[in-house]
Formats: sequence, structure tokens, C-alpha cells
Amino acid sequence: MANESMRVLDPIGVPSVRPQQLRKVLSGLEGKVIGFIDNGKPNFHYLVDDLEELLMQKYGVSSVVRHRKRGSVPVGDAAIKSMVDQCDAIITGSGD
Amino acid sequence: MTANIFVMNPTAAGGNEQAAVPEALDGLRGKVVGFIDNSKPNFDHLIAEMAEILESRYAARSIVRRKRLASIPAEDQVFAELVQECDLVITGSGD
Amino acid sequence: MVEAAKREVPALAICSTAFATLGKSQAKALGHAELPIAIVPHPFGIRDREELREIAAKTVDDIAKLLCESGDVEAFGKDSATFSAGRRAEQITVPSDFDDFNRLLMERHWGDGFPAIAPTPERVTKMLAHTSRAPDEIVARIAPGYGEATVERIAINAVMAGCRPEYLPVLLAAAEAVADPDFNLQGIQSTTNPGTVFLILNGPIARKLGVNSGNNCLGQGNWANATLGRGLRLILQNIGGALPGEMDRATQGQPGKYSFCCAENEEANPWEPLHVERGFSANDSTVTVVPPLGTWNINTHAKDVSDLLRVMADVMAFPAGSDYVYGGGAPWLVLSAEHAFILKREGLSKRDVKQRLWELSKLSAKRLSEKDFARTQNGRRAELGEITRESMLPISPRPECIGIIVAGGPGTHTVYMPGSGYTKSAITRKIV
Amino acid sequence: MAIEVCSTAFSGLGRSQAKALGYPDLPLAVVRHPFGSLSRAEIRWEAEECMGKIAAFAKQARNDRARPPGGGTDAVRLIAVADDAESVNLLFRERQWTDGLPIVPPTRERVEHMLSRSGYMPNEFIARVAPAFGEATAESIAVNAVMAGCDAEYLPVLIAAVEAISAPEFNLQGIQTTTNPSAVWLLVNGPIVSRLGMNSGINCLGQGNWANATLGRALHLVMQNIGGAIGGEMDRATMGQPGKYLFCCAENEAENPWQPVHVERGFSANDSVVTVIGAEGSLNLNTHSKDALEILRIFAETLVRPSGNDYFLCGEPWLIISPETANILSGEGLAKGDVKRSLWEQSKLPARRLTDVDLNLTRIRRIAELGEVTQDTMLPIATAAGSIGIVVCGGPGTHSMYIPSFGNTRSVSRKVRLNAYQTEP
Repeated sequence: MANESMRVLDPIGVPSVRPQQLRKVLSGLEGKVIGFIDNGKPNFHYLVDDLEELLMQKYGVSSVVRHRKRGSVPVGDAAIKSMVDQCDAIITGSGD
Repeated sequence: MTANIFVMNPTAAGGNEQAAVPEALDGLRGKVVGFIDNSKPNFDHLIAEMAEILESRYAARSIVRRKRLASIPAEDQVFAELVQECDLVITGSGD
Repeated sequence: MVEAAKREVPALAICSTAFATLGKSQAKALGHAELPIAIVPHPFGIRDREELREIAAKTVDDIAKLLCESGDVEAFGKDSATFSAGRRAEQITVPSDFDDFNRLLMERHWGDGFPAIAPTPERVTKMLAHTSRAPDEIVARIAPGYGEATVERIAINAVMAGCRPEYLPVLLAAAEAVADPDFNLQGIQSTTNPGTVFLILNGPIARKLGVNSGNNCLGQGNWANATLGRGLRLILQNIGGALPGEMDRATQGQPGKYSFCCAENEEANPWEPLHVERGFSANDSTVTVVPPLGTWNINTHAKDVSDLLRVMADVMAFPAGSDYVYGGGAPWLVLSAEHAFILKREGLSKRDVKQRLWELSKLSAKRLSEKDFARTQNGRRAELGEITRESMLPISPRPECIGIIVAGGPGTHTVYMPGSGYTKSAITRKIV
Repeated sequence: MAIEVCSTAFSGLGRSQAKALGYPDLPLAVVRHPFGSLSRAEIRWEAEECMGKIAAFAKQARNDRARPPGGGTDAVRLIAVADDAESVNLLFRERQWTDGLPIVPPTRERVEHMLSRSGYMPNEFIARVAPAFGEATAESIAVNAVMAGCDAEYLPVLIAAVEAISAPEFNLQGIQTTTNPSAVWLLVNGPIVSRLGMNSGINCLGQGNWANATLGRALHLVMQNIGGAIGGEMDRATMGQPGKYLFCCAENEAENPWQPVHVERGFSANDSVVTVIGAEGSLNLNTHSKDALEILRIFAETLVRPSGNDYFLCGEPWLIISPETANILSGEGLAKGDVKRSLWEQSKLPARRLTDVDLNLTRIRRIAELGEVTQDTMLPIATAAGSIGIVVCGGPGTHSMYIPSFGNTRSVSRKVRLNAYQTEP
């Protein structure tokens, strides 16, 4: 009895997108423009201040562009597009 | 065909003996009627009106005891006094 | 991060330790487990300037490395769970013994902690007979994992929850509703807030399915209320991938995350019911999804309109709520018929009640903490302009955002449900 | 002789409870609900009507003397039902023996297994559960535990919880029959928490953990099935709340900078203890403030609501403080007692914020404690600062939670009785 089995349907949902290799890398940071999407959480802007300074000083990043996000609301397409156009790499933040 | 299984009843034996309600009175004339006020809004007014009707129309006498809180039971002492003094006790619930 | 990466730009996320699991799980669920994450200690919000500087110094090298190195591409594609084999659910073999089956659910995290009914093909087929939609039709993609909620997968989770077959159309409409962008399910599911989804039913279907709209309608005891609320939760967790401790980051959560569903008491409602207010016909059946952060009982024996409104507004306005800080659009009141009757007796329409509550519940920005005030300035600038300590903050952008239904049995209680602050609006969908 | 006057909304409660207590013939005189909002003239009319009924009751000879003895529910202990999930669930739902969710069929084998390791004898009397005052034995509790989906190891925790809710100061009768949305929050402390794998961290009040879910659920099934509180009958909740399905978590002792609740209440840290709390709901307290004094002010301002039973009746409010916030408070040198005192002082509510009707009620109910209450009185949320409950639960995040109390209730802690078998490492 205990060893009997039955067939059931898997309840777990999966996204239909097949994984794509999205990861892109830079050859180096020298002269690059880095974008930060600030999640608006306390202190994150300070962390970005410090990272900006260090990235420029230590790795020769040419400039940092910032977009400040409103709380837990997703960043709009327009904002992402504008960041993508300006930057060589984008860094986002989550958590507080 | 599905076989039967036996399942257990999840409720409890009340353990509360079926008690008979004490005998009815032979009317209200001359009787002492006690009220326990549940302290809900307007219940005091309802009792006041009822007491007035009891006295003027049924020639009964009334006693009122007020519970401090609607949602906790009246103190034993309040009950004991009323039972001692009264032929009929009227309690209230709701608001 | 994924959005940026899709546009072919190197992307990186900085996560505090507490959120690293969310970041990783979500990237994985979306099929991008390879995307890089730099981890900083949690909570960084309480660090002083000096400590932050140290964190930055430690993190900058990681960031440089992660942006320039291709990383562990091996990890990519290893876990077959991230692939969709097709839109139909797979059949799997499980023990038929009830206790063993439930143990398996526990081990696989396929449930909420309660016993579930096995979703056998027979039971699922019986349920699918209650819709004309094809089993493989995608009804919605459920955040934060963006799993495909096909008609069949919704039915599977409904069977597990204990729903009767005829409940299926309600859950199909509910799945569509939660996926509306204005509802911001991603925010509700992955936040540290105790967010959940409250289902409200209106129209003939509520009576037909025996959904409780009276005494104890938010509590236990009714088959439809209990299993519909639970069915949606299983969809959110199993299809949406919001597993507690992984993508679901709720600090404590709330009991409403198990099941939270009732019908509006349309008979006792002195105004037009919710679905009619929202533009549906009285004969339509609808489901409305609301994102409450909890329940607060407004117990008042007030018999006077201005007293009643004053007390309700006083309860709504408090300085630790997300509504005022983020300016969301879904604070909600479930009025008892007795309270609704008092308001209506004085000639107030539902709209008047909302307007009065919206005015009376404005919160002085002075009452917020420094940090919450700064967030409010950031979060609501577009809506309110420059915010000072003298500003009076409205609970929602507009009075109409305050939701009102009438439900429950006799009693002088109204339940206030604060909103999650970042949902633009509760969403209503017709049940077909 | 006794007669009960009920408003229509409560007549179901009156009848069911009279019957459950063995007085099926107790006369009820029903008045219009809600009489709280009737005018004096309308009350006079109701009084006339009601007196007429009472006078008739007083004269009426009882004509139903031949009522068969014994209630209906306890006559049958074992019920035969077709062995499939649909039939079992249908039967239990028809008899109003469930919360609406699927149950595990309580077969004799499962119930015996549930009891087998508990150290309790099946017929061991545990408590009488209000409002029907049904007799909870180890076995009848085990039946409900099986139904909820509990593992056998959970039973001693549940039995301790049933003892706790039946303590007079908890006032289960009030909690179960009120129109308020009151649920029983079951809080667990001590080594049993990790042994049972209970959740005290992320989402501890939400779904996903078997011990939390099924223990909390089993307690509410006991309250419904043994206590007899069925929605719309003896359970008069206007709307209730989702916590009435279950409301259960453990304290996060590992990240608590203070004493855990059971140690604060005089138990040893190695004891496993349940605490039951009559909870009206749950309110998210979200503040990102990192300053102890500011946090206390924000918390206190959130407690101050002009519509809570805590103020009307003098209650026992509880706060669940997140580990992050507890550590900020403790880091500033505040002991738990300091936090309580500060909250108690700062949360005094000016009586004028209450409506006149509610102020009148409060005046009657708190006169013994506060003396004459006027518009200018500052009402404390509890009789003393020590009555504010504080527990640390949850995972990362800036969220704490206010759990307002039903008012006429005091939380009760009971030690979980474990036998040698269960305490083995």
C-alpha cells in the first residue's frame, strides 16, 4: 500500500523564455561611463558616491550617471533606454 | 467502488448534562425580577423601560445589576445576589 | 538588471546580503542565472558614513572584476528547472498514500503548509471542463518568477487548494488581475512588507458559489472563501515562484498570506456595489484584487456621521504606514452594514465618503521620521511637488483611490486595510 | 427562572450556547438589532414588545418534557465514509467540522499514531473549551491535529495551547463570541522551535512552514469543533480576519537582543513554552528610522488609535519588533522594560479623540482603574507599562508589527509537557 504511486501534474510554473546568455563583459573600465540605478533606499546614494569616487580614482572610469528610483516601483522603459544610451555598463541596487 | 474508511468525530462530548429549565412562574404579579445590564449602548434604556412596564403593568418589582464589561461574565457575587432576591432573572446579549 | 542586460549592456546588481537570494533567484527564474551580483552587508541603511566608505572600498574591486570577467558560465543552463519544456504541465509520479504525498509537498516546497489534494489528471480535467479556454492558453505571467500561468497550471493549483471545479473561472480572472502592471505584483511578492492579495467577489457568481459575504466572511469556515484565497496563494507561490526566504522577503508576513477572500455583502450595501462603481453591470460577476498590509479593526459605536468619519480617518493616518511615504493607490475599508447605514442615512454617497476620508486623513509630514520623510520627498515629488515638514500628505493621490466595500454581519466594526504604497490601484476583472 | 434578552444578531449565539450548556429550553426574548442605534421612542416600543414575550414565557408551562437526553454530536465517535478525498472533505464540510480547507481524514490509525509518542493517555482531560465548553481530551485534540495536518511531534505543543486558551484570564468565551475580529495568536518559545522546524524568521506569520501552518490551524479547529464556535452561530464576528484560519509563529530568539518572552515570564530558557494572545489583527509598522527615540515615537503614535479595544477596555497590546529594529533599540542601551515604559508613556490617548459614545463606554469600563474619565483624561493603552507585550520575530527588514488585543483578555503562557522520548537530542 505504502509503495503505491499515482500520477499528478506538476504545479510549478516556469517562464517561457528560454535562457539566453545575457551576460556581457567589458574589456576594462578605463574611460568607460558607468550608470547607477539608485533604489532610493537609505544610504544607497552614499554608497554610490563612494563607489563613483573609487571607480574613477582606482579604475579610471570617465564618469558616472545616476538615476534615482522611486521606492519599489519598477524603473520605466524610457529611463532604462536613456541609461543604456549613455552608459557602457549599468549597476542596479536592491536591499537596504 | 471505493471502500469505506472510518473517521473520528472531531467535536467533543459537551459533558454538559442536559438540565431542565426551572419551572415556569404562574405570572408576574408580585414577583421580584432581576436584570443584568450588559453595559452595551442603550441596553440600560431598554432595561429602564422594561422595569417601568413591569412595575406599572404587571405589578412586579425589579432590581438591576450592571456588568462592568459586556464581554466578560458577570461576577459570581452578582449572580448569587440576584438568585437570592429574585423570582426571575433577565440577562442580555447583543447590541 | 535584467532589463538593462536585455539591451546588450553589461549589467550588475548590488544586493545587500538579505536580498542576495531574491536577486539570484529572480535572475535564475527569469533564465539569467549568470548575471552578476555584488554583495554588500545588510542592513547598510544603519551604517554611518565611515562604515559605508569601507563597504564601498571592499565592493569596488568585486564590481570591477564582475564587469570585466565572464564569470562562471558553467552555471548557466545547469539547472533544468529554469527551462520551460512546453506549455503543458508534466506528469510526475508521486506516492499515492495521502501522508506520503503531503510529505513530498513539504519537501519540494510546493505548498503553504497545509494538506493538499493531489492534482491528478482526472481531477484537473474535471476542473478544466468549467472553462472554454484552452489548457495551454497563457492567462498571465506571475511575478517575481514570471512563471507562465496557463489555464491548466491554474487548475492544478486550484485542485491542490481544495477548490471545487466550478471555482476555476474566478481564479483565471484573479490571475489576470494580479498581473496588471498597475497592481505591481513584483513589489507585493518580493518586498519585506507583509504584502498579500485580498480577493473580493461581486455579482451573481458570489451567491452561486456560496461565497460568504456575511458573518465572519474574512475568517474561517466557508469552503469557497477558504480555498479560493488559498488557490490564489498557491498560484502566487508555485507559479510566481515567491517562496518565503527566497524571492518572498517578508520580514514577518501576515496570516492573510494563507487565504484572504470574501464576497461583498451587496444586499446589505446601501450604495452601488463595487463592480458597478467600477463600470461593470450589476449582472456581471467580477473579482477585485487588493494588496493589504494587514487588518486593523475600527470598532466604534459612533452613531453620528461626522464622529464616524473622524474616527475612521484618525485610524488611517499613522506615521509608520507605507501609503503616506510612497503615495500608493489602494488603502481599503471593509465597512460593516451598520456603519455604512449611518453614512448613507445622512445622504452621503460612497464618493462623498471617500472625499471626506481623504481630506480628514491627511497626515502632517512633521510626524514622519527623518528617513521616512526623505523617502516621501523622493517618492511623492512628482505627485505633490516640493514636500516640506509643513506639508499635509494625502493617503493616496486621489480620493477615488480609497477602496470601500460593505461586508460582514451585524456589528459595529469596520476593517481598515492599509495599502502597500506602491500599488497604483486595486484591479477588477470580469469572471467569464 | 431565567430569561435572556438578545438582539436579533445574537439570538443564534444565545440559542446555541444555551443548548450546548444543557439548557435547550432557556427562553430567549429577541429585540431588534442593533438596538444601540435606536432612539428612546423606539426603545420604548422594543421594551413593550419584549415584556409581552417575557410575560408569556413566565406563564407558559413547559410542554416539551419528553426531550431525549444527550446532545447529538457525541453520540457517534466513528463515522464511515467513502475512502476518497472528495467524500471525506464533503462530509466534514457539511457537518461544519472544517475551516473550509482540505483536511487529513482523522482515521483511528492516524489518531493513535498522533497520540503514540505524546506521553498523553487518550482520555486524559485537558480543558473545557468555550463557548460550548466541550471537553477537550488528548484524543479529541489529536483528532483535530490530524485533520489540520500536524505531525505527531507537534501534539504536546497543541495540548499546551489548549490548556492556555482555557485559562480564565484569557477569556476565550469573549474572544470566540464577540463581533470583533479576534483570533488566537499562538507564539512558541524554547528548544521545541528548532526541533519542530518552526519558522521564526522571514515570513514567519505567512505561509510556507508546516509546523506554523498546521499548529495554528489545529488550534483554531479545536476552538471551532470542541469549543463549538461556528461562524454565524456562536461565533458572531462581523467580518473576522484571516488570522482566524491560523495565527502562529515562533520567537526569533537567536536574533533577539533581549530576554525571550518565556524567560521574561519566569520560565527557564530550556523550557519550551506556548503563549496565546487574543489578537484583533496585524498592522505593519514600517519605519526606516535608525534613531531609537524616533522609532519609539513613531511606534507610540501608531498605537494611539481612537477605535481600539486596548483603549476602550484597557488591553494588552503586543508589538512584534523586527530583529533589525530591536538591535537598534538595544544598541542604544534600551532594555525591553525601557521600551515598554517609553511606549506606554507616549501612547496615552487624549480621551477627546474618542467619539462621545465610545467615551461613555470607556468611562464605564475603566472607572475602577482610572476613576472619573473626562474629555481631558489621557487614557493609557494598558494598566501598566509591563502589560505591553514585546516579542522579536521575523527576518531582515525594517518592519515591525502592532498586534492590537481584544481588550478583555490577558495572554497566557504554558509549558509544553514533553516526555523523555521527545526531549532526546
